[in-house]
Amino acid sequence: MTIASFLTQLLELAIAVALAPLLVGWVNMCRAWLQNKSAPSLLLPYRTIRKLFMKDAVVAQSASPIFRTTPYIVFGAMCCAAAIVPSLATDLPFAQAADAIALVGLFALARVFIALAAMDIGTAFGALGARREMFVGFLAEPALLMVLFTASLISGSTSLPTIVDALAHRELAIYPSLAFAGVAFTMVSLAENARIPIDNPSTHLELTMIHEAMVLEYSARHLALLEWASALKLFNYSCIGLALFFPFGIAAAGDWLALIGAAPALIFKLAIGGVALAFIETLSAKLRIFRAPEFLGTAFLLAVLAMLVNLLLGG
Amino acid sequence: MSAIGPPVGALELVVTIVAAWVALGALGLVRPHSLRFVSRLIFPAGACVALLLTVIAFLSLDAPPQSLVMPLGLPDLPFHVRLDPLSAFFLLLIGAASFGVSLFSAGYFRASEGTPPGLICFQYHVFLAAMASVVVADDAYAFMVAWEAMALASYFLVTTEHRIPEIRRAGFLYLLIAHIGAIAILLCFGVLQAGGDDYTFDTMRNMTLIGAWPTAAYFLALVGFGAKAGLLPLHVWLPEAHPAAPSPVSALMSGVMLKTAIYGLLRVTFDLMHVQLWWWGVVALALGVVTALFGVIYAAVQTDMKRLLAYSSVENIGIIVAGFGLTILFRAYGKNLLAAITLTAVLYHALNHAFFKTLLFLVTGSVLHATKERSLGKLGGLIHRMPWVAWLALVGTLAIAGLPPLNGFVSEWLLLQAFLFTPSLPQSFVNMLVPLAAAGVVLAVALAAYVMVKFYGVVFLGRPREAHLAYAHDAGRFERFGLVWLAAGCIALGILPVNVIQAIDPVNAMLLHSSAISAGGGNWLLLAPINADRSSYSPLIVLVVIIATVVLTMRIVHRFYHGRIRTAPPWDCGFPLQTPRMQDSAEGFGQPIRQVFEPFFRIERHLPTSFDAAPRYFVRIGDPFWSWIFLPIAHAAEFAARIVGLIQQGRISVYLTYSFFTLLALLFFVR
Amino acid sequence: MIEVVLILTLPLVGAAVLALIGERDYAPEVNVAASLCTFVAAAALTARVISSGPMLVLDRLFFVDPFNVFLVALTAFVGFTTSLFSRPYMRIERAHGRLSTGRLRLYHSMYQLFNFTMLLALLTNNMGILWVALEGATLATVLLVSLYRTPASLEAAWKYFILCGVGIAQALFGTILLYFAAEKVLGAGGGALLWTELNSVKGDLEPTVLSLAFVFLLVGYGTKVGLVPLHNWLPDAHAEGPTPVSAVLSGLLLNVALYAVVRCKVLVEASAQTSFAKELMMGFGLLSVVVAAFLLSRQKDIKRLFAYSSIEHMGIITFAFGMGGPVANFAGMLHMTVHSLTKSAIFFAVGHATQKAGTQLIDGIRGLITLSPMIGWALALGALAILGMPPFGVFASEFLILTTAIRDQPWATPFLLIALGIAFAAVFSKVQPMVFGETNAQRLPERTALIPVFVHLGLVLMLGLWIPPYLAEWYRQAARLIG
Amino acid sequence: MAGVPLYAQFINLLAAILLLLAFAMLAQRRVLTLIDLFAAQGLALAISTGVVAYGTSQPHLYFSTVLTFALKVILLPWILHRLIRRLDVRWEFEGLINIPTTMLIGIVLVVFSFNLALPISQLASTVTRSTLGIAMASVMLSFLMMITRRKAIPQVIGFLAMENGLFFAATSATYGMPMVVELGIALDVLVGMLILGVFFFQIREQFDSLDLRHLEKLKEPDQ
Repeated sequence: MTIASFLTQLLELAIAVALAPLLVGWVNMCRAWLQNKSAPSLLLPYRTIRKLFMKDAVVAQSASPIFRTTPYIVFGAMCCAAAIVPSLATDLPFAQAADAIALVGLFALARVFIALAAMDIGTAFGALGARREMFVGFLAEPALLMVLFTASLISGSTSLPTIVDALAHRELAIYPSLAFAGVAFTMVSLAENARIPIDNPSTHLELTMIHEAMVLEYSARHLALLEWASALKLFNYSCIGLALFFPFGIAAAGDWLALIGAAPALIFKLAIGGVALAFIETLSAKLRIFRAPEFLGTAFLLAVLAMLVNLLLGG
Repeated sequence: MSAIGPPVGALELVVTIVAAWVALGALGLVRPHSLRFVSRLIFPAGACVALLLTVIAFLSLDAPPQSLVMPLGLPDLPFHVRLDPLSAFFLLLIGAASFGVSLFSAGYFRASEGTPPGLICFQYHVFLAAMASVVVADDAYAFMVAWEAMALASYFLVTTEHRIPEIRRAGFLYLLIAHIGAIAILLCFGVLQAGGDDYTFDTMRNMTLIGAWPTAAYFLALVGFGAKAGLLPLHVWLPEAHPAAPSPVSALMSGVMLKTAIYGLLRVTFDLMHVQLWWWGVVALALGVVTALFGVIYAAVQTDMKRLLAYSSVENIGIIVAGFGLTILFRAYGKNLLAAITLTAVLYHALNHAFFKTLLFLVTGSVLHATKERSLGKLGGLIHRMPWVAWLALVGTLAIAGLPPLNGFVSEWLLLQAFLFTPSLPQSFVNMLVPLAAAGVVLAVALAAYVMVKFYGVVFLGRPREAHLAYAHDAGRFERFGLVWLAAGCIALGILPVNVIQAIDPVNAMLLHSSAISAGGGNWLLLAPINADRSSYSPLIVLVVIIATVVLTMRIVHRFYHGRIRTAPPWDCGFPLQTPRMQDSAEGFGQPIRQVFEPFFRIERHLPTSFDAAPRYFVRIGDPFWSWIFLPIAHAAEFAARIVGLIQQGRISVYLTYSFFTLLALLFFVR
Repeated sequence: MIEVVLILTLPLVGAAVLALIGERDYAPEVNVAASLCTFVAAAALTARVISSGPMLVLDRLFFVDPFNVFLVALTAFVGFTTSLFSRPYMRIERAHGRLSTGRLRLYHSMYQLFNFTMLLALLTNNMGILWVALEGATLATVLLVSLYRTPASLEAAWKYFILCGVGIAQALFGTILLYFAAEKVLGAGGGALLWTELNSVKGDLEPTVLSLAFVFLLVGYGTKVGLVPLHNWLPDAHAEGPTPVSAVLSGLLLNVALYAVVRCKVLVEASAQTSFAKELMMGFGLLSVVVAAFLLSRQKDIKRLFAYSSIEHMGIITFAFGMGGPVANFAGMLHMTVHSLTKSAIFFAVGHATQKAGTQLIDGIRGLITLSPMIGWALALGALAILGMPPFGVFASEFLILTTAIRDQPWATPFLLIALGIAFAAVFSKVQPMVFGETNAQRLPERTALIPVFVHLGLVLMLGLWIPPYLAEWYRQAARLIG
Repeated sequence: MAGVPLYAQFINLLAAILLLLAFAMLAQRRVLTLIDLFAAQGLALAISTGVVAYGTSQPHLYFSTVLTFALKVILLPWILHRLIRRLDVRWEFEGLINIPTTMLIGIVLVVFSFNLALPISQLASTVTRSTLGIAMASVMLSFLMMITRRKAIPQVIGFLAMENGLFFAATSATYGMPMVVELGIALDVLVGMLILGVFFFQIREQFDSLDLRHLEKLKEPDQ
């Protein structure tokens, strides 16, 4: 790999890490607007993270090393994921090391660790959260994988840059299967990012919370890292979505000018995506936890259907 | 390894090793009741032998086949043995896994209520020897003898604690199904032999079956080996027998013995037969996926840690068999390269499962010793009491959950890649069908993560659910060695896939006359089955990057902020009274799955009502296949027996009438 | 020549001596000695036959070929080991007061007589004498079966006598028909019943007569083999007689009767060019296997259990001989050998087990392995061996039979599969609790004799892993003989 | 029957008598009469053997004539009578099936065994070939008799009558088996009879009756 592509890789990673909290802020802002509330500052997430880093960490007596290492591992996994997903450019040397399946694997890794950490303290809440998280995960993961499979069947590859290349820089073709995949993906990413209708990030109501229940015991820098990680997760998912369904503007290998143009394109797309997410969250209501399988099951079936459609209509 | 080349007379060495194992076992009979003799001397020795076997097998992986004729066996059919890549691979698997298990056993076995240690040692080593002989046997008779010896030895090991009725029942069920399966295998060989002049595998290779015979052979094999592998619906013995056995034995049975069934399937389907029909593959694929889903769903709701692992074995076998079916599919359509990749995935997963499942079963053994508890509902918080076991178990857990960069992920990655190649198949029906199978496999894998989080979290994390867990002790020296070896195996297999695949490749060359790495655009670092830009994976890089980020973050955080930490009691949400019993029980953790898959379970459940004097909650999850298949069969047999019993009703004149009418009937028949 | 005479005279002398000295308490040793001498003579005979081929002695009256010599050796051997076993067994029985010394006298002399009749049946060249000897065997064993004089044993003996008597009468009629057919070819007089003669002219014997004769012979000797539905005497006789007698009954007598059937089958098959003899034997064999397998699952009495297992195995052997051909015949003879070794070993173990538990009821026998591991293991291993578990020899023969069957007679294999499966489930589910678990057995006055058990099991194990070349050669010759 | 030598006709006559007696035994209720009938059958058998011996001039058959006479006409009936007296069982007995039905079945059997034996008799070299069918018929009839009797002694008599049939087949249809065989057979029959005698006493002292209904305990337990 050339030094240039290596730089691209680092640049993209840096942008992801840097912009992730901004996206969260933006989404919250939009949601506040849509709900006629006075919006919090766009930079609030940064402030929160900084504040948390300042604090002294409090750790339960019954915590094991797993509990304390988990935030770093989750954060690391998310960074890797960010390095795989082509948001700006498609020549990502690291993407060679981990393709779409590995990406899902990385998400799973993060999920498992955070769930284990939640169980580590041994409170009712932690276990409850872990259970629900894994429960959501076991349907969401396959669905996501199926979506990626659909894309990779179209492009004949499982490495994301290649997929994006195939989708973005070929002559324009209509892929009916991608419609199904798109719907499925949206549903999955809602679930995976602890969004309404599966989870509600802005509440600590025992009966409904999933993600919050798991991180209940965390404080200070650990919590900060976890928040940042989940912001990164949202960012990654959005980037995956954009890369698969709106791949326009992503720079091809070694195309510096395009790279210059890619950044604003990305930000624009993300902004739109944020608004869309806010819309969905505002318009839909939180589901009971046992409605979740139906929701995700639908997503899974849609994704499978997408594959079948792809094979039927030849993509 | 090809540089070194196979040791001269590798096969002789293997045979010697088998003999050595038997001899060691017999040595145990000399002083059957002396535990120290057995555990300090014989088990370590057996472990060394296992290590030797591993090395030999590894060296002869890409050696040309060697064969020998033993001075034993039937007159026209002396025992033939053969060492080719396929058997070398499985020898490697057996040796590597049993090395760890033997080391562990050296520290594990105590003087038990049932079988004396010397006898256990004998049965144990005969079991190992039998498994090794199964994979080197080169004629039907030797194979069957080894196969059934394996079943017998393991049966006696399962019934070590024979005073407990459930264990006796489990052993009986196991041996019964094993025996029926063996008869099926035997008949399969009868078909393959096709009236040739003897029963050597060479004869079978040279026979060309015609008409329905190949199909008959394939399905007899599927039934026979499926019964041993725990394929639906013949899996029922597995969750009974594995928990019943002492943990090292469960480890061997689940980690190694099941693989001999896979070996048999491969040997019969790809080596002894020349034709493979595409719909065989479809059948195996469907069976595999269903088995995998069934296994993992049931694992999710288990409350006994060994049963949970047993069901997870069912799941892994299902995945392996699904891959096997896919291989047949590709092979039948002449896509040998793809078949090779799939087969690699199959073998790789078999190897992985041998490592992590063995590891986890041994872990349950240590936990069992430390706490005398098998029920997940009574464990918890052991990571504080037994850190060695806990951390090594974590490796196994992550591996079996299929997470990068450990080994479970690699094989599943390969398998999914293989699934993605199906569009190149000519038949649209299969094209429609395979994605569904892929979806099923993915679902099973995702659920496996759920199961393993449940397992690890409930056993090792949280707070001890019982007071006496406070006295749990960590594993002993030998046990640690065994566990470390297996965990190291999981990691190595995880981060060095390219080398492993190169090592496995001779098997492809032998069975499919094709190679999985020939077309690959990868290098030592990068695993790329077809070419790098189609799909590639490099766990080493992933691992490095993750570690780098983690370390970096830690450094930065501690550098720019501070590392101050206070410990405090967990947040009680305003309920001052918090007892460990308030944590999620195993049932609780499995409850969502139970809710979702309600219709697939036979649940008997007793919920306490508010009027109960002594409220207790109780749920038992039964295996539906009992009532669907096995009980009906049993009842039918009973009924038939009762009818037949009427013959024998005591009156001599009736008996005379029988003879009389037999005579008349025959006389009538001859004229 | 001299060996033949010895083999036949020694048991007779033994019987006479034992009849005289019955009361003395060294009678068992005498019994052992007589059997041992017989065995030695038989060994010498086999050695000679192997070295210098088949032979006719005493003006064609006796005929020794590989087929019957291996049965002779087997019979003498098992007779010897059984006498070894019956020494302590019978002493214990007397100590328990189930037998008087007078009965012991009867037992010993009849035991020798029984051996004599079987050896005679095997050695004779004359189909008539064969019949006489088998009838004699019935008579001798009837008294042994009713040895305890309990109502049950009397009933068993009575059924045994009547059923086998009637059956054997049919066999006589068959023999007469055989003679009737033979005399036209060979002329009247002694020659016409000599098997060698018949064998030499079997091609030109009258087919219709012979097929008719075969029916009678099959029904007749088949009754003694215990083929369903002529088997009804067998379980009763096995269950009610003293255990050594059960051992020799299913270990030896059934073999001898089957030997007679096979001899006749050879003649008939050659003369009547149809395959109906094969079909009859295969049919009877399968029927016996299946019915016995189902009946196995209903047994409450351990000796009855193994009696039915004998029926099952006789069925298997009959089926094998019915299929014919070198492999199947080889397998059939191998199965004869291993079955009689294993089954007698099992009965030895069962004998001591019942003595320890004080009952023959399966539910009454528990956890042998805890009190007396040797008996427990003997029973467990014996049961596994008889169920066709490798590496025991029974598996070797079943392997050959099944693999031959699925190519030659595919229609039969499902039945065999089902039957073997059910038999395994039935027997093992009953044996396991007897061997394992908590015990209720008590100690015995006399030391038990388990050497014979383990000698037998050892031999069976050996035959599963390695068949001595000369033995194999010997089987092959025999297999060729009976086509 | 022109062309057939006189002795052969005579044998056929005796054969007919034999069959008749077999029927009579089948129909007979009283045990003593049964024994006498049995003796009579034995006599007919002995005579026929003698005639065959004379007609075909086979000296060894004379011997078996004497043997038959001694055994079947004198010894066995005498033993039986003694038994009856000692055990004093002079009852009438009931068959399992009533007499007419039994007779009917018997006739069917006779027809069956005749046309079974017919093809064989065609190719017999002996002049007295037709007797084979009769012998078979009488064997069958005795078999039937054993089935239908419920008491021990009549069953045994049926057994012995069956032996008679066999003897008849042996002597007249095939001009006698080899000597040694006949001796053996005779010996077996005798010993068997003695053993049965012993048996009767044992059964008596166990069940104090010779009714076979007591001997139906051993069966498959029907749970």
